[in-house]
Amino acid sequence: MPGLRPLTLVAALLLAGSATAQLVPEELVVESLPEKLPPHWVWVNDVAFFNMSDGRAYLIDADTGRFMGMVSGGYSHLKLGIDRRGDRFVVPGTYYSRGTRGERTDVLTFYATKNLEPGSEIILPPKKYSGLPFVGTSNLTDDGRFMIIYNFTPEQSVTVADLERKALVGEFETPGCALIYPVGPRRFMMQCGDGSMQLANLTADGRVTLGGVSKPLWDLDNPATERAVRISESRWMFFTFDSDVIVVDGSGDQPKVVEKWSLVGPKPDGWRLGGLQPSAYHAATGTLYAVMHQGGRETRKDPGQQVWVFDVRTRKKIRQIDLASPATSIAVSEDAKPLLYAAQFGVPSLHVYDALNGQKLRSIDQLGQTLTYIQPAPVGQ
Amino acid sequence: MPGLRPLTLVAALLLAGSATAQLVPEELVVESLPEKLPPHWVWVNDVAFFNMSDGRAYLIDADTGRFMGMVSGGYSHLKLGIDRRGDRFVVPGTYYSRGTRGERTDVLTFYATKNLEPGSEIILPPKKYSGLPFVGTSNLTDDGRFMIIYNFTPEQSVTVADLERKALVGEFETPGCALIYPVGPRRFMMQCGDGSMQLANLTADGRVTLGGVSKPLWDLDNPATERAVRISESRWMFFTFDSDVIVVDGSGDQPKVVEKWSLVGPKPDGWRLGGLQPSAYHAATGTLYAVMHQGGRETRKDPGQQVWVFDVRTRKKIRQIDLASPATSIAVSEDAKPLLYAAQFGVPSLHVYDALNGQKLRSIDQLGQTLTYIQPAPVGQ
Amino acid sequence: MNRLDRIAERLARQAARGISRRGLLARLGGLAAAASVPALPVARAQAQTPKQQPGEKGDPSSCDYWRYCAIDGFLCSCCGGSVSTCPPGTEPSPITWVGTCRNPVDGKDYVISYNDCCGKAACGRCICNRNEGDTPIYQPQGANDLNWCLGTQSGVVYNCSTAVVLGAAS
Amino acid sequence: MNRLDRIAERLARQAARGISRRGLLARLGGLAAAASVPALPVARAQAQTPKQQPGEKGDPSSCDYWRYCAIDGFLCSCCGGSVSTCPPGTEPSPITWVGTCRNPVDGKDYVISYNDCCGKAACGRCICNRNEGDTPIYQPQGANDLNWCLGTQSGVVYNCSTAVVLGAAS
Repeated sequence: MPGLRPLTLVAALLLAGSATAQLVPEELVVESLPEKLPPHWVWVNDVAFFNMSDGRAYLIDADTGRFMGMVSGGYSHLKLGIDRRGDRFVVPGTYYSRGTRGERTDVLTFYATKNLEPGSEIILPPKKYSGLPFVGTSNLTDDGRFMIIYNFTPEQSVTVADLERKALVGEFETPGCALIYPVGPRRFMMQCGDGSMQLANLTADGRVTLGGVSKPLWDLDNPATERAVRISESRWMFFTFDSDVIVVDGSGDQPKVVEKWSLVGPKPDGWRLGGLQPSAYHAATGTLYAVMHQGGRETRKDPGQQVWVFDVRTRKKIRQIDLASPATSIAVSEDAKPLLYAAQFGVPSLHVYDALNGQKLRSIDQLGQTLTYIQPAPVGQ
Repeated sequence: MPGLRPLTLVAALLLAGSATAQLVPEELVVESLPEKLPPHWVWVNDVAFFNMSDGRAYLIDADTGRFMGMVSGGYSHLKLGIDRRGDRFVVPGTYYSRGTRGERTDVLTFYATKNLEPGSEIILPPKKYSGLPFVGTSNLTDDGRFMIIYNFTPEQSVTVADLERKALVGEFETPGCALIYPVGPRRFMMQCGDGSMQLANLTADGRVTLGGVSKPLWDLDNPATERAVRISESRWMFFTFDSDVIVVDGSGDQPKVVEKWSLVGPKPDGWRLGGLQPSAYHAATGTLYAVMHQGGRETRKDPGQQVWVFDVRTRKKIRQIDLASPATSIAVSEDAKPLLYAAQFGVPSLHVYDALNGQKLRSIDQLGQTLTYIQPAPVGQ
Repeated sequence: MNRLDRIAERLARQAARGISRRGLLARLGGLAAAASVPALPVARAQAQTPKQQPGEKGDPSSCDYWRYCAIDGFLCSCCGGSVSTCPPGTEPSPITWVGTCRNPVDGKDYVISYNDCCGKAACGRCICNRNEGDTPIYQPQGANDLNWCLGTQSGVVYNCSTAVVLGAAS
Repeated sequence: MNRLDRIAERLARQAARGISRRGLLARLGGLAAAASVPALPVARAQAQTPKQQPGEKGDPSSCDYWRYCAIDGFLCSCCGGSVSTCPPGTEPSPITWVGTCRNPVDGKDYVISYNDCCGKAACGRCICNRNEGDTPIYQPQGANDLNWCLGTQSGVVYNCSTAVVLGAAS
């Protein structure tokens, strides 16, 4: 057990008596991590917008504020594909043979949580979406078997990779539709340019076949954005420019709007949802967290300093959290004592709040340059 | 002349009369630059220490403060190898097949000043020195024919590339000696671990043969650093930890100390040379510029806010420039109306001073993250 | 407080300016506009080519400049290019997103093409994000969250963004 | 004022602290010391392994910590490692530079090995540059301006620096 040698030495030292103690030679070792992500650990994506070929994600223990490790993601990497068991994940990244030019290689890299070492790779078609990472730009199927990645070249398609066989399944065209919103073990929805949504199914071996398409689900003058949040196996909550809520269910023959309400009510007084990852959902309690600010439509990506907390069953605002500093991204841990995570693009800090009472617990500073997507540990599987 | 199309349109617009003018469609074009670097243009290296795979160098017109363009340099690229004619340069860089891991490729990339487009490449042995770029970590021969690069693996060697044939000449071992200080058309000196210096000669086709070696030229308790400055074809000025000046000539059978004096005199009062590129030499006037601060030996890399100006013939301090902000790197333009350039590692600004009267002329801000080596345009050839 | 707070402050200030000074301009008609975006020809300019037309005013290196109403990125005007030129050694993206901005000099709306310049790393200067009338990424023709370098030979590496007048919007 | 000014301020503060609080420790005897640097064996640690010995005090995530007298880089203690452990997924450099630092608890000088941890990009946290007794790069055994990741399988990419006690200097 070479890793314990320092402990043994320390014990010997204690026996010798500290008054005459001299420091003893140490052995340099590499840290290891738990097999699975603990509930209050969280991954934070840094696209390094000023130095994009050096994208990375940071792993934080939000209970202690400790920085636990990182992965390098390449140019414009997307969010991590974290298996629901929390023991492994894949990173979709792009590399160039000469850093910022030359031959492009898109690749999915496997990592184990316990050691964060890059493992196997699946080479992808060099078409991966490049831009800010959103919830729908790539997603695992719920069982972790397939990774589905949105491509934009500007032809739109999706790439499917089989994580069990560690092989590419293929690239599949989409009919003018974008992004991936899983709504079942082998099914996902896409958003289309005319405001409709498209269903797609995966065969047992991961090939994509198109399913039903809805009529336009929102007014193109006040459309739903791509900054959505999943609220059940088959349902996603979308938000329009004017902070209307549109819940779409994908379990039927075609995507269907099952709920429509407003975060800001009939008298919004300028209040608006805003940010890059502006909402979070705590499934166990049916609670929605939404980053709010006051401003016109053109501010819909701007940071907010209030988090409005809604009971999604009653559609009522039940609490409000006043953040210590503005946020463009929030997330909530999945456990029964949830933490609220908040970050602002361009500010290298992750802030941790008690999600139930809104109290600020701590900040983790010196986190890169441009934080985007926050991914809490999966819990309960 | 497609590049002139906007001008033609503007002319048409003027004829139409501005009162009723409507903006006209434009054509997107790519900027070009002069064939040769004007005397007051300057390259500034940014190793991007927080995101090192995205190293770059910025080209600044110091007369206007305009940012003229940039080149990407890869991981831990060294200073540019700028041909004395100012019309072309090579960039020694390192790339990994997976950004921060995978297969390493060291490569010399050719650029023309007029378009800053990456051109031909010479693949190098993957052994290039990685660390802060200093004056001696790579150098062109004075005629621009050969590029000589210091390797450290930790075995020490040099790589020679033939820029005329656009081919690698080879890798050549050095006897425990480091860095490259050219002292003639086909000759350079190296600093060795025991304080001696080693001569090396290049054959007509660029192969390295070792020449004479000196006895130790400085006390290892107060050694000359690698932050040196060239003061003639065959002479380099080195500075010790305690700011002694040691001028070494490499024109003879072995390197020889030809001058020894002190920047700080018999009563230094704590004054010390400091920084990463702490001195600059203006050849036409025989003037030395040295960044000075007060502190112990352990501060020899720290920034200074005073530039002491010496006449190297009389060894007298003739002026002092009080910088507006501290500097770790300085350089002086080579022309008859010299500008003093100053930057501090970790501060994204290049400051421009009149080198003759010390007046601050302008600052160029938002320049990356960690500026290191400053390279003024070559003048007069 | 941390090292990038100033960026955030600048972003916030810029956003605040955008809110206070500008009304929301009419959004482009989606796909129709996309169809009108030309694959731009690429030529060479001398650095001294005039970069503004006579019928406009303002500082093209400021995020407030009228053409930037739906831009997101580093201004080429600060990066060795201009509103209508890419920095030396970069490659313009032939396709891109467009916005509609009102020229305060003549009070008219113009369609602006925000072509990215590509093939060198991020310029890092004059970051500017304004979102007047931009669209979600599933309507890419007006979406500024996408990296539009995708259509270039040199790949998707993004250096800076231009703001080229395509024509009057009316 | 610009976005990285704060880094510079921090660097300057750290440098100032180094000047005021510490005398210049005796420099190592060059090549002899280099010969004594072992090729360190690599093993696995649990994150809760004690990271300090009983005979020392101070905060290993602070640049002021006694072991860091000749360090240059990001402190592994802030990066998922510690003074004697590399962050998960990184590879320790088997060779490196050494310094001699005085432990304020026992007043003794110790040889400290500043092994780099490699194979992931720069951690970017707790940057720390102190230069008590370091050497020019042509005397590499004591030189902190070199990237010591060169000896690893994963290549030269630098993540952070440790400060491992090799033994008493006397």
